[in-house]
Amino acid sequence: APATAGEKPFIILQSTTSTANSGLYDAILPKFTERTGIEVRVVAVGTGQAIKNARNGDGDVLLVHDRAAEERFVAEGWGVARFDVMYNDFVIVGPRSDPAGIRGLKSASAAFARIAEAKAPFASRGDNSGTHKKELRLWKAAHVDPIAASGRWYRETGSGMGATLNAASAMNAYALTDRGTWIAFANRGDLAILVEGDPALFNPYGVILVNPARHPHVKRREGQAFIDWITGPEGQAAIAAYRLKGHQLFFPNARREAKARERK
Amino acid sequence: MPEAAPSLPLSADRAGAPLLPARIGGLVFETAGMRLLGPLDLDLGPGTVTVLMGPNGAGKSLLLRLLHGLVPPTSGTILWGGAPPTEPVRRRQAMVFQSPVLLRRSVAGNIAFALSLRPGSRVAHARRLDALLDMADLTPLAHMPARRLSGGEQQRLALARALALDPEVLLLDEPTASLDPAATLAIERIVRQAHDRGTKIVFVTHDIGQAGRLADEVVFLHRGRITEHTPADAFFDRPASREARDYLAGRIVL
Amino acid sequence: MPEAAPSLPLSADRAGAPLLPARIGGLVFETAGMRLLGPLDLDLGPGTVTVLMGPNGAGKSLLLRLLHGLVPPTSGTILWGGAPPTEPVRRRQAMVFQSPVLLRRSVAGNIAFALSLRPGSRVAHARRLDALLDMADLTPLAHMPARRLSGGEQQRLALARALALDPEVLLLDEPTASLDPAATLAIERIVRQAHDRGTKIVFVTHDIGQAGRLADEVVFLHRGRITEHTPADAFFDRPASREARDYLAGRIVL
Amino acid sequence: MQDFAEAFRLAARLVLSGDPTLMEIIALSLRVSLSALAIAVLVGLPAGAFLAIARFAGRNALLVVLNALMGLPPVVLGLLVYLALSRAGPLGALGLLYTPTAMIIAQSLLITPIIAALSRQVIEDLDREYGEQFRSLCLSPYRRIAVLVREGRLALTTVALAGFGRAIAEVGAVIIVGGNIAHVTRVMTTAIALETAKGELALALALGLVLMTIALLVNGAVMAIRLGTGDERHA
Amino acid sequence: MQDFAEAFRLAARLVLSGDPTLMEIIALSLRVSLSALAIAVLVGLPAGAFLAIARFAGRNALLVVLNALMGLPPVVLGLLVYLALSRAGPLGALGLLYTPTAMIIAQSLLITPIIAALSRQVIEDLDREYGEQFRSLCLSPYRRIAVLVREGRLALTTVALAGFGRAIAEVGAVIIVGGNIAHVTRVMTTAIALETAKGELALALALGLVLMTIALLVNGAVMAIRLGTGDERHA
Ligand SMILES: Nc1ncnc2c1ncn2[C@@H]1O[C@H](COP(=O)(O)OP(=O)(O)OP(=O)(O)O)[C@@H](O)[C@H]1O
Ligand SMILES: Nc1ncnc2c1ncn2[C@@H]1O[C@H](COP(=O)(O)OP(=O)(O)OP(=O)(O)O)[C@@H](O)[C@H]1O
Ligand SMILES: [Mg+2]
Ligand SMILES: [Mg+2]
Repeated sequence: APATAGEKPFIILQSTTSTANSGLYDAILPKFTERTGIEVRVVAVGTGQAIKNARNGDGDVLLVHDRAAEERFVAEGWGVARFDVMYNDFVIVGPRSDPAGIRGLKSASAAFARIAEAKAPFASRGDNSGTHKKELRLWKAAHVDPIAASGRWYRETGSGMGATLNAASAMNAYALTDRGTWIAFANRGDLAILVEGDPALFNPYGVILVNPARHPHVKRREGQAFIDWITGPEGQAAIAAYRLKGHQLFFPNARREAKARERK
Repeated sequence: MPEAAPSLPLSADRAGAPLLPARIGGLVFETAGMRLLGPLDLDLGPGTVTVLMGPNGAGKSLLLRLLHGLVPPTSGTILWGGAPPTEPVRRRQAMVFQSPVLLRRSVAGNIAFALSLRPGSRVAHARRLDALLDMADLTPLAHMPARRLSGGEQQRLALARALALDPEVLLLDEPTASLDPAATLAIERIVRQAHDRGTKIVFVTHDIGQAGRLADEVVFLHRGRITEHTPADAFFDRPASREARDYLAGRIVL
Repeated sequence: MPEAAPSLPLSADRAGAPLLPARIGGLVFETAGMRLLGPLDLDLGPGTVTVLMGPNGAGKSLLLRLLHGLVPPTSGTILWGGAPPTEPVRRRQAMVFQSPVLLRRSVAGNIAFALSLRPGSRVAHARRLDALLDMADLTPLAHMPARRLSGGEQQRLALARALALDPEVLLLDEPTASLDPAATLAIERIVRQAHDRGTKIVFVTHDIGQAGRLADEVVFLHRGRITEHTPADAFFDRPASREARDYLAGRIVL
Repeated sequence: MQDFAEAFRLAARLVLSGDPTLMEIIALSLRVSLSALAIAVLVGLPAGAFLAIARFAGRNALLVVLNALMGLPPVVLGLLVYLALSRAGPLGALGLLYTPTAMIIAQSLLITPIIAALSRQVIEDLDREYGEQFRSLCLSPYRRIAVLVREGRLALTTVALAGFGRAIAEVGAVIIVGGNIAHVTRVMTTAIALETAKGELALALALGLVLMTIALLVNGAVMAIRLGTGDERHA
Repeated sequence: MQDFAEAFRLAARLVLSGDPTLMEIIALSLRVSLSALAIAVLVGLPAGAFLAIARFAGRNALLVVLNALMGLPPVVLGLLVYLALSRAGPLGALGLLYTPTAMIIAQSLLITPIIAALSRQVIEDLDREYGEQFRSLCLSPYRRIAVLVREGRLALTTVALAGFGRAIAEVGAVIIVGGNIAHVTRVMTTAIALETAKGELALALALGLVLMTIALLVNGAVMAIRLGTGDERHA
């Protein structure tokens, strides 16, 4: 349904907790609203839930970080097209005492192998989120089956990034986290970044307009305006300019052309 | 309590087929395999005050509740002018329970509540409320929380509430048990007046003097059975059943 | 109810300073700015049955509750053998309330509960339980849920429970109001027996005949004040106060 | 430990600063939970009263279901409401998802069984005392319920306060159907969940303190009304 | 809509398959919530009973606090317990965080006020009827409470069921102090939250159905006991 008369036009953005909790949206969305008069209502949930919500038509735009799932979303006709927006990276955090001795390793999978070897506590999100899927790929590369150790040193928290970090902090466990959440995260306890910079830790975000052909009420014009803005010079500059505690969290990487086929 | 209780203004005209005589046939009440009442046959005619007597636990209160349709009989029939005591019949009766159940409101509020269940204008109800309070000698206590009243005051309030319903049949379960002698006599007068205006009275009491003053006929109940049903004079002079004789003499009724 | 109530085996020996005489001085009870009782002076001596009479709402139940220490007086003193009615005193008294408050247990369970509050072996308690059930003529109903009893049966149970406490002072608030004539006489006998064994009795009743049978002395209460406190013979023959005369004659007491 | 101290300081600062965002969140929390409570009382109380006085086949089974519904997890209820209100769902066309209305719906559904089950017990206990008297008076079921509710008002207020507590503390359902959208559907509990996820534990606790203060004020107001009307007098 | 149908199919399949992980989760849910309930009843019921019969300065204020505590958000309580049990916290040395014990602690703390507040009301209403009789009998406060609890057992069972419902449905506190760790502290509600976050709504609903079935069984068992002991007889 179109926005009722008198109400400010708005769109619903289905997105992830990692982006929302980092404060990025608070910083950049007012600029978009100021330019277009369109308010953006962010629903921050797990990537899986965000995609499910978008499939149900409960959002106009989807902005998540699970490339394979995003492309499937578009391929199945739920989304119009996927555009790169930005990326950040994952880091491996762990106790400063580093019982598994991974500090400074260049390879994330090598670090994982050592953690497994040392049977050092590791807090996994265990929630099929983008971060969790990335983590599972790293275990695979390290030739470790962590599930076999589930409930022992391998702890699947089945929770969001923040909750998982809270758990890691309280248990002095290792964890994989996106840098944005980490920098914004206040309850670090004894944890610190131990491994970073491996290209395998690259974490791209994509933005997709929910397909109005499937969900006629989707606000195509406003949604597209948002995608145009965030992938355009102004949005990209805003992303680049966002700093938290002195760190740049997200790196814009939009290209102008669509990555996926558009469907009628 | 005023020496001569004022006669109460009646509310609407009474309507419907007469409730009397009431015919009770083969009445039995059992619970958990125990027979508490019956088998029992009884006719209640109009124009008489029927006093129900009998030892503790004989089933007097239970019989009143059955007559009023509050509990269904296990077997047998109760017919008021041909109809069983379902709502249309019960609405034309009022019962004063052995222990008063008062609402958590003021004294006046309790009577007003009963009045509100009957047709009538606001003004008529207000007038009737005053008359009833006066009758029960509760006017000075009108605004007291009803549950704070003394035992006797509560009993008077329960009676006033029943009269507020302007019933054609009044079932009274030991309504003066906690009353002082003057209040007892006043209540007896009020009951007599109601009777004179055509209200059928069924009155349970252990007070032999009171029974003598009020009763036209006595039904004597013992262990759930009627041992006699006789005109009052006969009953008090020469009771037919040994049970009633023992009862009147203050002897244990076996 | 057995013609001659069996005398109850007593539990432990009585101990402590005597509770009597009780001296009440300048007693006043007010609530919400209303004076319900007093000012009132009264001495209760040992060895007498004191009957408390007075119209409904005079304050009889309230006075009993004050004597028993259930409500604190607004002013004045109540001293039982020199001590106010706090727990040590109250524990040596028992009160039967105007409307019985029974536990949701069996008849026997209610008495057993009271017995459990007093010292004594299991066997002694069991024996006493049987005697009390017999005394109150409740043996056949021992396993009935107490709250299902008839009005009179409940009253008898409440009295049996009070006697289970083996009190030195027994405060009875219209304990026979719902009893049949035989039960009433039986209860009077039991009360007399308790008195003969040294229990101080304070008995509230509206039954003038009963008062005559039981009373050694009568305290007449009217509007919260004592209008007379006289030996029974004197009271019934020639009551000193107009209030008592009116009361006895069944006239409204103004 | 320092978290506790900081939480108190933060809470005081938040409240004293009169931060407009916080005020907005508090206002929405109260609006949602009090509306849900009102609906739950309007529906649950008569339903509970009806169950208290009615006797019919299957009543015991229904009572079991009702009592069990007190254990309905908010997340599950949130999901059910989500599926109903989702664009893909039967009521999607109403566009209610991610609005305060959706949150009110979810919370009412959540606490109605609680109000109904507890009122049922309160009123059934009362009806044991009044039942025969009321049948003697031939009260209509409607009138009978109204009177019983009035007689039991003290206990029923406590029941309502239990429902309010459940609603104001609830996060699982409102976060699913409300979406915790800033300035639109963010309430105290979802804000607390968000700050917790951010690791801002002191801030989360501070918000919790503010929430408890609100709950205290609401309960205090109810107590003041009770005492003021002298309701205890008639008890 | 298809989610509903699928949820039912999934729920049936899950239960029938006797999936060991599911059984483990169900067992832990019951263990945690029933333990918490037992503790809450052991503490909350006597506390409520005490408040019902005691009269002291500040009692009304205490009642307001108690009623308000029914609105304590589980997340806040979870945080408090987390901070206490965390390695850095005062009780960190016990190593209880992320264990079922921690979850039991959190849930007991959560429902104790509910049990206490509702019992207080039930018992106070009863005491209005019995109070003077009990004072006449010089019952010790302990005995008086014991008898009142026995007299009010029907209503108090409903109170306990409300507490059980709150506990079994609760997710906010247990997920923080338990961590929803697979095979260690994962219970039904945290599993439901997880599947929801994954977007596995049908599975989440299926788990919800299983949870409601458990709640029904528990409530049914309680009802059967009530009817069996003929408790209604004495009412
Ligand atoms: N629901 C019940 N279950 C079992 N017994 C019952 C039930 N109701 C009543 N009774 C028993 O039935 C008998 C008759 O009770 P009822 O109240 O009618 O006596 P009553 O004649 O009114 O006695 P009273 O003069 O003492 O008032 C009593 O013995 C009582 O214990
Ligand atoms: N808490 C209270 N608040 C106000 N009035 C009260 C309160 N308690 C008792 N009363 C009033 O005090 C008066 C005395 O009551 P009490 O119960 O002592 O009378 P009583 O002499 O026992 O009468 P009865 O013969 O009817 O039992 C009554 O008029 C009653 O309404
Ligand atoms: Mg009777
Ligand atoms: Mg009295």
